[in-house]
Amino acid sequence: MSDFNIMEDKLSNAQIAWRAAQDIEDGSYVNLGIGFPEMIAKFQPEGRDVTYHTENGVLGFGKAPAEGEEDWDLINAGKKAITLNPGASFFHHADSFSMVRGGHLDLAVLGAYQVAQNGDLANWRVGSKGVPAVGGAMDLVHGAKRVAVVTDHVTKDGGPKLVKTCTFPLTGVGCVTRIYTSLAVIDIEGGKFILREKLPGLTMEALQAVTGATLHTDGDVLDLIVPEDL
Amino acid sequence: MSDFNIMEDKLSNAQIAWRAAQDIEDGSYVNLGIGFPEMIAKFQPEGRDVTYHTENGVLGFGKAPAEGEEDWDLINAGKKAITLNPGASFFHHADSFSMVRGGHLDLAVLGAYQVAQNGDLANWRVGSKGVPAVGGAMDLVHGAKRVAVVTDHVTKDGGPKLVKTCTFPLTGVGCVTRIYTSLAVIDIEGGKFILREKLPGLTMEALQAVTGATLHTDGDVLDLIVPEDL
Amino acid sequence: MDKTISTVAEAVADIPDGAQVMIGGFGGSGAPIELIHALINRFRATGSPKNITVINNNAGNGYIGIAAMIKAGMVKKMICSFPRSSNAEAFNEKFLAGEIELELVPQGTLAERIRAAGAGIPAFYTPTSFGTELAEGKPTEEFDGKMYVRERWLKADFALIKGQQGDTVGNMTYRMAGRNFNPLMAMAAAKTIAQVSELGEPGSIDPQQVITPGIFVDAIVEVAQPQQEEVLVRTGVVY
Amino acid sequence: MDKTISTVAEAVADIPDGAQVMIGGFGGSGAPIELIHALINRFRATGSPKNITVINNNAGNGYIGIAAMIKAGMVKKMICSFPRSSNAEAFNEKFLAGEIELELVPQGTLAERIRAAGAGIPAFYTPTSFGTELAEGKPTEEFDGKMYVRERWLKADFALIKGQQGDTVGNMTYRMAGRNFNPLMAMAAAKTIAQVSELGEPGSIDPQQVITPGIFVDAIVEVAQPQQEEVLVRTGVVY
Repeated sequence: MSDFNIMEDKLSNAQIAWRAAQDIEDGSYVNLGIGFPEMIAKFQPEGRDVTYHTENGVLGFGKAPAEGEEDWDLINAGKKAITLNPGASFFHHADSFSMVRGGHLDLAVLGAYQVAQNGDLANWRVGSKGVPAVGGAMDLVHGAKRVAVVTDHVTKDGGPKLVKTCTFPLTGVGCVTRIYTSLAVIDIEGGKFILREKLPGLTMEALQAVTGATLHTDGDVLDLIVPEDL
Repeated sequence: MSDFNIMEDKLSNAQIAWRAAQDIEDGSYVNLGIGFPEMIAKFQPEGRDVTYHTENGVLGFGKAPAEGEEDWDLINAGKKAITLNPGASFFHHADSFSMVRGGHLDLAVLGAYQVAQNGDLANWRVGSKGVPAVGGAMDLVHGAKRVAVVTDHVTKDGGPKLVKTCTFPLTGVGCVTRIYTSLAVIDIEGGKFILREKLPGLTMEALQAVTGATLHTDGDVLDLIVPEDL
Repeated sequence: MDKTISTVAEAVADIPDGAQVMIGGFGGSGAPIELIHALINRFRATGSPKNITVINNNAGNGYIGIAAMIKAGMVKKMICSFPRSSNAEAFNEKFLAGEIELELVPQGTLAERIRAAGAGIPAFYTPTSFGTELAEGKPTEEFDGKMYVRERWLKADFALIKGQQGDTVGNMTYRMAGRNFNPLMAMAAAKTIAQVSELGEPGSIDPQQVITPGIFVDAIVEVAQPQQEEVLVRTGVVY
Repeated sequence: MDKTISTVAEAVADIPDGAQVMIGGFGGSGAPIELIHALINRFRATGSPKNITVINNNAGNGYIGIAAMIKAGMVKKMICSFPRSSNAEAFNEKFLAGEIELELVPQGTLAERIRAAGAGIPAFYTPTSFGTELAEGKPTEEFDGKMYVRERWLKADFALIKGQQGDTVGNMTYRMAGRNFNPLMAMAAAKTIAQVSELGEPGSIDPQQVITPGIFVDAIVEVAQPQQEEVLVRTGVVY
């Protein structure tokens, strides 16, 4: 056990994205936040029919176009060029956020600076310096039936990102229901972190040591197993 | 003067509608209430380009189709068949009432049971009996830049419809800006009836006698002159 | 994600007793007659669903559609704007006999409450009905010197709607003024059931011309030659 | 009721100093570059309009469009959701130097506040931003056990928007994701000025396919080969 090095043996972002993708249900409507969460679409399991929403007003978009084939009127919320799948639709921003706020999405996945054990999320700014920018994050944390986070388990300095109480400015209160980290899969229920899966080489003690609030269990803790070549 | 008979020499509904039509400005967007107000469109003066709105989701409709040529998916708020003018558009009910409430209409014209000197309108029910029905009247009295009323000056019994305070259930508070009656044209300003025009044969005293609140003047009172053959 | 249902009977099979059901249409335009009649058939055959609350602009006309639902005794309550129509005996009789409840809502407020439900807006302020008996008991507030009434969202368990084109993933268009409440109700119900005149594959509707995106539609059934409520009323059809 | 204006310069000629101006677009899609540049030209030639408040999702990219307005010193304040972009030096420099104000609004709240202005809804409740610093000082309320923040409508004196097809009475369509904020801003401004790629006669757009009805548009100008903001940014164009 002692040979597990949290900074070296943790999952890559691609591996975290792969794990998150396994939980996306067939027939679901999903919004993937800009950046890291977008990577999840690449790992959508075969045979699952998933419709992706982007808050600038497109439902049913597909892969990025080949370089040079971009149409810059056809972009996602990250301002990257996209393509359309059959059955896509366009709509204005108020309708788009009606889909978000109105509870029509099955899943939203976001990145995080910090997640608290009560489900509070901080992911939009780390302090008062620089130019603040919020975008759709504060909307996306409300309304989707499930709000999940993908994140490294710890900061670059090794400090916890899963905490008792967020110290960074909040994006939303009590909104996160599941966290996919570089070490574990954790649900938030009743104001507690409930550990569902952890990397096989990692002890409970070691995981707890890099987590800022108590990890509870509720039934078996499964091995978090992902493809190695990601 | 004494030969003027208020019940016999008053304007017909068509004549009232004709007078109201003269004030519809070129280039304006107008909603005409179901029933009597709808008649105004027939008298739209030559050379004025007016776009009619109907709250069930059509802008830019035209005349009724010939009998037998009705398409019952193409109707107005009164559920009468209509036709489209070039440049028409369809939209859903929330967008339609956005046009109303959001101040996008230049003029709405409604009927009335009573209008009070402060602009209160009662036009949706006369008591507590029977089946109540409100439709779009309570919305239409808000938002249009001008809210006008067309009405007989008095009830069938000769009682005043222009009153100090409405006794029937209100449709809207302080909303009416001009009244076209069978005897006069009256503005509402600063909580007062301001007489603008009256039938030439009618004395001020006779008009005041059938009006339930004081008629004020502000400058000349013009003769209310309409085509006789309507 | 094929949302196609092959018959109107199957499409309405899981609406339970006591459900709150939005039904699209304004007068006869955009009224999903076949879905309504399928629901009446189920009630006649099984006694369910009963005690339904219906949300529509009107309260039915003639002896078909919502009027036939009321006549059949399935409807506990109407939430509507204009129940008084030229041919609304079915509702009128029950109402005057005290056998059906009525929540009367101004038309624009009805539309906005439904839209708010779909948009996740629990309450909003409107000038409509301020100072009238329809605002009694509702919070009021002044903004920029004008008074407004606070209204709540209006949700439903089911919506029955009618479109023109549809595709198997639920995208829809509407025919002319048949649009009316249909796209709003599609957003506001937990389950939206749509009938369309033409049902195609995904991609058969230009993405720019979709009026209701498929995310708002749960079940879609083709009714190729739909009946038109107004025509049925005018020809005296009794369902 | 011909709303056609023949040049972008004439279209923006009456925007005064201090105006609150909504500008459509999300990133480069749907951004009315020619209208913005016409406004910059006027400022460079006459010193007006200055002290403009701009409402847009972003705060400009590169050295064209809104970024060029900011660089030129015309903009007093930005009301936006995401000023921090990959290429937003124009805003960043002014902001960090304290030379431009910022009102930061969550994206969905920004859209809904604009829509509310167009719809005559002075205030509404949203779950968005509850418990965050962006809700500080705003009224909150519980509905059905959940907490919400009250937000006010957001109006403008002018809107500059970009469409695909237009007709002379102001009906419009949009090209793909270029729709974004454009139809909402058209509703919310006292005067809406639109540029479209194709300007036709009334009737040239199917009434069922109109996205913005002409009632929301006051002036319309054809820009047959509009520039695309993203392409300008990527090719390093400086206006």
